[in-house]
Amino acid sequence: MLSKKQIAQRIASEIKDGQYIYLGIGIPSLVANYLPEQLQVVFQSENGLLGIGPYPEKDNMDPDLINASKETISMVKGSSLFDSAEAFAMIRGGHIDLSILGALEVSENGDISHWKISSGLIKGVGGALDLVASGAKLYIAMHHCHKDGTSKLLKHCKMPITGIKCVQKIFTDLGVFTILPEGGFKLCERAPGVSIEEIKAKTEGRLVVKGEIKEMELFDNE
Amino acid sequence: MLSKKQIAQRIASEIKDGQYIYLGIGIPSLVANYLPEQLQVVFQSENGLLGIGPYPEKDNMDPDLINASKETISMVKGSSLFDSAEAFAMIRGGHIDLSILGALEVSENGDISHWKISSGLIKGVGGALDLVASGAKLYIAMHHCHKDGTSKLLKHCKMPITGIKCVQKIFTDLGVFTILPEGGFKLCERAPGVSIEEIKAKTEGRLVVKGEIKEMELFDNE
Amino acid sequence: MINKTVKNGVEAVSDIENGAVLLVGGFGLCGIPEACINALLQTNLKGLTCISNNAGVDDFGVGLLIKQRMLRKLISSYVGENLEFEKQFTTGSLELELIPQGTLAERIRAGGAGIPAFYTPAGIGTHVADGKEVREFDGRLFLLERWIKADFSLIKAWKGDTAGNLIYKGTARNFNPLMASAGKITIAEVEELVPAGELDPNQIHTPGIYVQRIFQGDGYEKRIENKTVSK
Amino acid sequence: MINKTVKNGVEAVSDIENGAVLLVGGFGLCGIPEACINALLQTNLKGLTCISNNAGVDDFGVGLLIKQRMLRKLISSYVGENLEFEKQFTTGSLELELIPQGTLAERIRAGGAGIPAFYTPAGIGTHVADGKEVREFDGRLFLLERWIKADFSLIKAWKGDTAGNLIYKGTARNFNPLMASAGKITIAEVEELVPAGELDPNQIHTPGIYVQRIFQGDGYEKRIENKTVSK
Repeated sequence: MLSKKQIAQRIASEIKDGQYIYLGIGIPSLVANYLPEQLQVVFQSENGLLGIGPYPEKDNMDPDLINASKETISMVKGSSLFDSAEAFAMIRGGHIDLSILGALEVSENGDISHWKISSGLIKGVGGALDLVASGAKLYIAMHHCHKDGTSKLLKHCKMPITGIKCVQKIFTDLGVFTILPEGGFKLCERAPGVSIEEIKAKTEGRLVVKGEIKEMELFDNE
Repeated sequence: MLSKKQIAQRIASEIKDGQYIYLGIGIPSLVANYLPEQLQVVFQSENGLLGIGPYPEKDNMDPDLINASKETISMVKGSSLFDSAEAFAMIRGGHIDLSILGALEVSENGDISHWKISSGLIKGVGGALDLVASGAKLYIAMHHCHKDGTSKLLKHCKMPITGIKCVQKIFTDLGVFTILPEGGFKLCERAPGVSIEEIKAKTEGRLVVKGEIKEMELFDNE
Repeated sequence: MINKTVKNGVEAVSDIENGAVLLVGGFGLCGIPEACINALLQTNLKGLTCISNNAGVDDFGVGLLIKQRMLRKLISSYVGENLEFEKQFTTGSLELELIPQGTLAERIRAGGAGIPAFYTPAGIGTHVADGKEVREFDGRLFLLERWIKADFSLIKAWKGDTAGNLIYKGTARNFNPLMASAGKITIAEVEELVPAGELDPNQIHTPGIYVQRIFQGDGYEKRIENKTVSK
Repeated sequence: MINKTVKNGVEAVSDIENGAVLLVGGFGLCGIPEACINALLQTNLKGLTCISNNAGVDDFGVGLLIKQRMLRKLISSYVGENLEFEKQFTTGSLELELIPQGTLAERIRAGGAGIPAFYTPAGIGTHVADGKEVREFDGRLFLLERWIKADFSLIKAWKGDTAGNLIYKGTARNFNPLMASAGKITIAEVEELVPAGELDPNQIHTPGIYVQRIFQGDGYEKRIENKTVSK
């Protein structure tokens, strides 16, 4: 089973040179830490920044420069700033090459649910609905199961849906999966030491296992 | 009968302090020359400028600073520059207080026709359709009749229409007219020396004359 | 140039009436109109509708208007940081409408730009689509969304001039320029107000035509929600 | 940062194919991509569709592409300054589609912003409305208009950096930023190309994400259509 850090590491190895990328909060936000140095990619923040840099030094925190999680950040060389309409024009218009988001549930036809719910109240939709509907490539990073052990890879989402048929690839602590055009989770790789049987047992939706499924290799780029 | 210059002068006396104004080509463009100095108004250019200044000095012509007639211009203190989508967001969104345009024909219900036609070809629509449809106050400055003597104030427009029910006031060489809600040109003022009979004879659409129609006063603000 | 200057926030908001619809700029606590919010707190206004991407926190930003029970309705994309909101919401004294952030931004932009409605893919297949027209273009499904306009827009910029031209800084720009265009009366507060002519026309983010009132605020707290630093 | 630099106009346009749809920036002769147009003239391309606010004049700007009979169709708001166009139009070798300028701008902006269609009041009651859906919102009538996208956008900016960020000057901005966002491949030519990091992020008009190729042009003529001076 992978740690959150290792899920992020595994996703990082999928990133291609020259991509514009949106990272959601949680595991996705860790991906930036594991990119090979020679890769030139740009991270977008939906509140109006292309080119998110690292967190600032303590003395350089600027209240006028935050990311979508309301954290103080910095810019990189070649950053640009814009308003919220432009930020989502970029997203909706398909200019972002890859979005990496967390999820509460994914269905076997690629639907996704990730409402932010607290004490029974939906407290927000944020920018996720725009992102998942944009047609950009969408990767999901999440634990394979809820804390109570029930699967998050389902036949149908049980919670309210945030996007339909939008997921291309899922990275969990157990393995890597793609969504088949006809529906179903195709197992591509399994985490070191995780058996196909365990994955089968923990996947509620249709799992497709074809040929040999190799254990993933993890490169530590930290 | 008024000269073009005098039509422009008459319109200038209608301008109010604090207005954002669009001036079309021809007689409307002359209006800027006759504004009382104390008036603070701003002229918009649809190609991306608020705050059109006078033509530049000969040595200050900038090919990157033109108006919608492709003439070199200057800016004033407090000017701002923007792109074409923003320029028409401003127009369509009703942020311009007053548009003053020329016209080929106006109908008694406030329709207007002013396609740019040359040798039988419609050569352009430009920004006029957006302007007349914006809901902004629309004044028309034009000669009362075509060169062949036929009226331009009609029951129905004969040429293709560029906007419907959009005209509030018409300033011609013969007088000033408003469009009545129920249709019809209401004569408000007549040009010095022009008789009501002459205006009647030269207006094809329904002319409404009520009470005493005074001769207009012209103040030379040049 | 037309002079839009007013003395301060109190004068700027003085004609806002009970039940008014307000657009309030900012993302989280970044780029919020602190001075206008403080001026509103000095009034007895009730029943306001506030359209703002977030609800602030309990003791700052739009949260202060909620705490003083001035709002009847909140239209936002995310209100997770505000706890007081939850109390009023569950007792039914405060209504909430959640809108996807990009749709919220585009609807406000449409309000300013005279576009009464447009189609967007965001929300297709979700409860956001309930009751809305769905239409296919080029083989994909889209939702019809309407423009948003307001009686007043309260926005915050970095620099402004007396003609109402505005320049924002960093990610404090966010919803402010769109909201500037969608208010019947737009009130802009700035950290530095200069005479018309001192800002480079080429660098202006919000042209003055969208701003009816402008003033220089003071004592900006600019609270940071999550202080994060590199180790 | 991602480096978008190419050598020159010839390299930038080298993969444009016959029949391609091009968005070409500029208003009149102001802010037009002179270097890309010159590079196109060195090709044998045919059957291009050119979407540009104007058609240039007979011997400059888009007019040169018309003169060399490279265009099959022109989509513009006004083509009054071009006489050669008239000749080809009347013999049927060049098609023309006229679009109200504001609608043209908004349709291109929509193409870049992922808005497949929107409603506008422009053209209601005129022949522009022929065949288009008319719909009432809030008691007024509006037309449905579709997005515009292109295979390539050819745009011109004042300054740019290697990451594709652009700053325009004066009214040479016009259609360029919208077109930058609506091209599958956007080629930007600039008067001055600087390394990423030298432009102030707060002053960038077109974020680099919209630009796939950038180069510094040379020998800009910047012809003035109507020289007007104060007496």
